[in-house]
Formats: sequence, structure tokens, C-alpha cells
Amino acid sequence: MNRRQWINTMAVLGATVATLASPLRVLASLRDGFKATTLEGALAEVLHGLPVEESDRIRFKIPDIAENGAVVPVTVSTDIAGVTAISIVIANNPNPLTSRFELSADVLADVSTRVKMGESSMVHVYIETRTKIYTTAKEVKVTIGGCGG
Amino acid sequence: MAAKVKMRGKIKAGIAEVKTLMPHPMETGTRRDADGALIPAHHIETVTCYKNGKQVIVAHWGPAVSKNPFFSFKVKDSVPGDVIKVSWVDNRGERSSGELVLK
Amino acid sequence: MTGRLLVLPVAWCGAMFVALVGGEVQADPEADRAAFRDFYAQRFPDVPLSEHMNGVYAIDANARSQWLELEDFPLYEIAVDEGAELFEVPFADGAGYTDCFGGAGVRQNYPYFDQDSASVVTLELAINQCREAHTEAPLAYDSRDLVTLVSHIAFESRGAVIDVATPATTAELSAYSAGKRFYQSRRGQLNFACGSCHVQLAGNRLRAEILSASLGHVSHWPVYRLKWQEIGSLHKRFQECISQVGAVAFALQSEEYRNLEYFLTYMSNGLRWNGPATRK
Amino acid sequence: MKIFMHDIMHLFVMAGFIAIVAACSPGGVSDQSSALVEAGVEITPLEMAENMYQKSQDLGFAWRATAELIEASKVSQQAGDMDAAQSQIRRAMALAEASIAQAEQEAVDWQTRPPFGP
Repeated sequence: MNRRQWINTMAVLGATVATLASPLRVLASLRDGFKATTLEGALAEVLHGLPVEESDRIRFKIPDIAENGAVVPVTVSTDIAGVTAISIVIANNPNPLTSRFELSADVLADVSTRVKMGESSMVHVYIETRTKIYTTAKEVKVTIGGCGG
Repeated sequence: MAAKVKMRGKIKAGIAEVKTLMPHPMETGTRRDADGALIPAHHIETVTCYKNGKQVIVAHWGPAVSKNPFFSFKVKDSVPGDVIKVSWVDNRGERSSGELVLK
Repeated sequence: MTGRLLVLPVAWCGAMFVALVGGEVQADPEADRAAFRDFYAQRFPDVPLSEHMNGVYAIDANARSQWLELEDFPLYEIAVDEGAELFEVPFADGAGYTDCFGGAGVRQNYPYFDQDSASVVTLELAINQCREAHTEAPLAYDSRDLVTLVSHIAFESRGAVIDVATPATTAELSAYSAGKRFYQSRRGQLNFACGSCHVQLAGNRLRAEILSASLGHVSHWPVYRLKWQEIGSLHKRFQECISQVGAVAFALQSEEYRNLEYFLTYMSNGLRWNGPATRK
Repeated sequence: MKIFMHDIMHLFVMAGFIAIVAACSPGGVSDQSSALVEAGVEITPLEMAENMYQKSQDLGFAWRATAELIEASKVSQQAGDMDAAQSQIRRAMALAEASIAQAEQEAVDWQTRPPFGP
């Protein structure tokens, strides 16, 4: 392990410890993020000033056309090192910030959940490391079910 | 009392894939009942996951996570016998949890 | 008061329609079932008939991939667990469901035509008959308890072959024909029969939906329907369909729906029971 | 011989059917109601509509919109909006009539649809 790798590792560990050790401080501000009604408001809590970069190293699995907006399966994974958090933001939802996962070094950056979508929307994923945020997005069409089944 | 978290998991090449299902209404607070009255928000806010007592991942959720939430994650360096615990707390302070011994 | 004077001739008209048409039917269930299967075999040459038990997911790849993802940890499992617990709760007289059913894996015994009551007995009816035989109050047909019990029984019966005895007696044929007639009659302001969507238009799009085949329609209930955001019964779906075409729905477990279930289940003979399931 | 018998049966059924259709046609109902009016028994348009709706329900072919219009007309009547009530009752009657016609049509047509042909 060279010096730079060591610094990176320590930085990641530090960030992880900081995130996990003081959940109350993070939570207070994060709860505001979940209440935000605009994409900008939600992002302020997710990005907290870090540089953002588009990345093709994020595997973001979500249907192009959702069977039903009430249950849209999502999987996010990446091989980017030192991931501390993954956030899912749905631009057109009443509260765009949907979920935020805070990761320790003991888990892979690979999570799945199911989210609600009120209407067709861009869905953004933000992968956070200590120094930078990586992002990608997909458009998801939501059709309201009629004579389905 | 809130229903227990349903869990399953399997280890592949040292990585445990843990899947959870949490019976919960996940009310957004914007829906109305048959009489037109607003149904108050009722949703899980935080899910904390542990391996052998050590916190490994935390999920923070708003009301836009689907009803009866599904959440899966992958834990490194897992061996049979490791204990995975998942516990949640919602906006009313209600709690529930589930535990799984990896095989 | 005056209203009543008119009801009599009106009711008489209704009764006569039924009587006349009933007399006209010459049912041949086996020929019907062959025609039903052949129709879908020709409409969907690439889909094995047994795969129709997965409904529209047998024919729509995009929908299928999302469905498979939900199957990863299906939402109906919560209902199956609840039903399994309820199934073990003893009645006040000390007996339990096992005393009526033997075990839980009995989905394949229903529906059947009961000669004594001269009507179709569904699993829901049988559960309530069991309760009443042991001095327990019957469960409401729209209750969560009933749908979770049926979910548990369906889950325990997965893989069993659908095998309704071919209607043969006059009474059986009459129930079968009533179910078939219901299926083929156009109803509501939209003037749609069950068969308009699920035979004539099966595989086509109606607005954003691809219409499923009726073969296998009964195999996978109860269903956690995403639109409902909960698990519900086959008859609840019947009500929804009837309502969707603009007609007034019949009651859960009404004779109309039990006959329809009898007809549809017979049509699916040879497929396997695979409930509960997730549908959009 | 068997075929012959069947044809006779069919004719009989068709004749009976036509008679029923005539008896059950909305005109038939109107005639009865005017007869009642002449006999001094009063029947309101709302009751007329309700009777027709009841008939469609007895046939198993009631439409939701008919019931909704009847309920809406009651609300209009209570609010004193007689114009709205009248138009709602008229529309309810028209829908009930159409649903009864549908029942009559379907009493025969259901047997002609795929995959089960005659």
C-alpha cells in the first residue's frame, strides 16, 4: 500500500466513522432533505458542496416503463472505491429525495429497493465518496394501470 | 406491535446477499380515505443493519419508498454463522427488527 | 308503493329470459375446453400453454422482468405468513381447519359442484362451512383473514394440477353453462364481455395494457395487485373487471361469480395451481 | 328426425323470445305506467327510472352510470334544482333502456362468440 492509497483508505474510514458515529447530526439535516419539495432543495442535502461528476461506472437498474408507479424496483451498484453513501432522487416526485443509504466498508456498493413514482420522471442516482460525487440518471415512464393482469 | 422484518440471505464467494421485506403501510401523508380525510404520514425513516452486532449499512427513507418496503444489500467477508440484524424506526417512533443467521 | 306494481312484470321478464336461454344451451364442456386451448395455442404459438398461468408475463417481456424482480421477495409472502398462523388457531370447540381439510394443501379440491346444495362450492365457501360446522362465525368475504387463509392454502398447494371433474349431470351442466354464458356476455356501457378482452383481444394492447389469456386466469389467486396495494381475491378481481366495463358488479361469492369460477377453472384443467402471485 | 325436432324447438324458442322482448321493451313498461296513471295511480319519473334500473339489475345487466344518475337526480331534487334532476332522470332512463336492450341482445349473442362457435 503506497502513501496515497493509505491516505485514501484513512479518508474513507474517517468519513464512514463520522457518518455512522454521529447519526443525529446527519439525520437532522437529512430529514430536511426528505421534506424538500424541489430537486434543488433535495440535492442541497445530498451533495453538500462536493464536486459532482457524471459516471458510466454506475450500474443503475430501473425499468424504462414502470408496471405500476407504486412499486418500481431499483438496483444501484458500482465498482467505484470508497463509496460512503448512495442517494436516489426522483425529480418529479412531491419530495424528490426518496432514499439515502450510508455504507460502511463492510458492505459492497450494491443496494436494491422499491420506490413510488407519482408520474414519469428522471430518476437520479448520486454515489458519494469523501471527495467527490458520481451521478447518473435514467428516464422512467409511468403508465397508470387500467385493465391489467 | 409492528410485524417482524422478513429476511433471507445466501453467501456466495464470501459475500452475503441479504434480502429483507418489512411489513409497513408507508403512508405518504397525501392520500385521502373514503371520507376525504387526509391519512396521516406513517413511514419508516431509518433502517439500521448489523453484522455480528456491528453496524454495516443504514438506510434513510422518505415516504416514497413503496409500501411493505424491500431492501437488499451485500455484506463482505461473510461466513456461515454470521448474524445479520435489521431494525427500523418510523416517524411515529414505532420499531421492529429481524434477525438471520447466515448459512 | 307504485314502484312495486311494476316490479312484478319486470321480474317475470328477467326470469323468462333465463328460462328460455337455459333451455337453448346444449353444453359440451370437453369440446369447449379443447376449443379454448386450441384458440390460445394458435394465438400464442410461442407460449407453452402451461406458461399462461403467469398471465400477461407469459407474453410481455418488459412486464415479465419487473415481475421477476418482485418475485425476488414477493409482497404476498406477508399474507401467506399471516394465513399460516391463522390456519393453526383452534376453534372454540377445540377443533381446527385440519379437522375439515386434513392439511393445508387442498386448493386443488375447489371449486367443485356440490350435488346436495346444487351449487358450486369454492374454497372460500368451504372455509366458512368448516367454521360454521365448528360453531365459529363465518368470515366476511372481503376480510383479510379469509384472503390470507386462502393465500396460505394456495401456497401449500403449489404445483398441484388443476383438475375439475367434467360437468356431467344436468345440475352441473347448468352451473357450467351459466358460467360460460357470463363469460361470453357483453356487459356495461363499454359493451365488453370477459371474452372480448381475454379471447378476442388477448395479446393486444388496451391503452397501455397487454391483455392476458383467460387460460390460467384462476390458477394464481389470491393476488397482491400493485394497483390495490394489497392482496385480494379472484372474486374481487371479477368485481373490478365488471365495474371497469361500466356494469354493476355482483357480490363476492355470488352465484354468478362462483359459476364463472367453475367454468374458468374447468377451462384451465391440466395447468397447475401457482398462487399466490403478484400482478400489476 | 333429431335435427327436425331441434329446429322446431328453436322456432318455439325464438317465438317465445320475441314475445318476451316485446313484453319487456321499454314501450311495454311505458304502456303499463300510462295505464297506471289513467287508473289514478301516480308514478313519478324518478320511480319510472328506478323501476327500469331494477329491471336491468334483475336481468344481470345493470350499468353503474344509471345508478349514479338516479342518485344524482335525488341530490338535485333535494337541492331544488328540478331542471338538473329532470335531465338526470331522462339520461338514467335512456341508459337503463340501453342496458335492457343489451341484455336482450346478449341473451342470444353470447353463444356465437369465439372460441366456442355454433
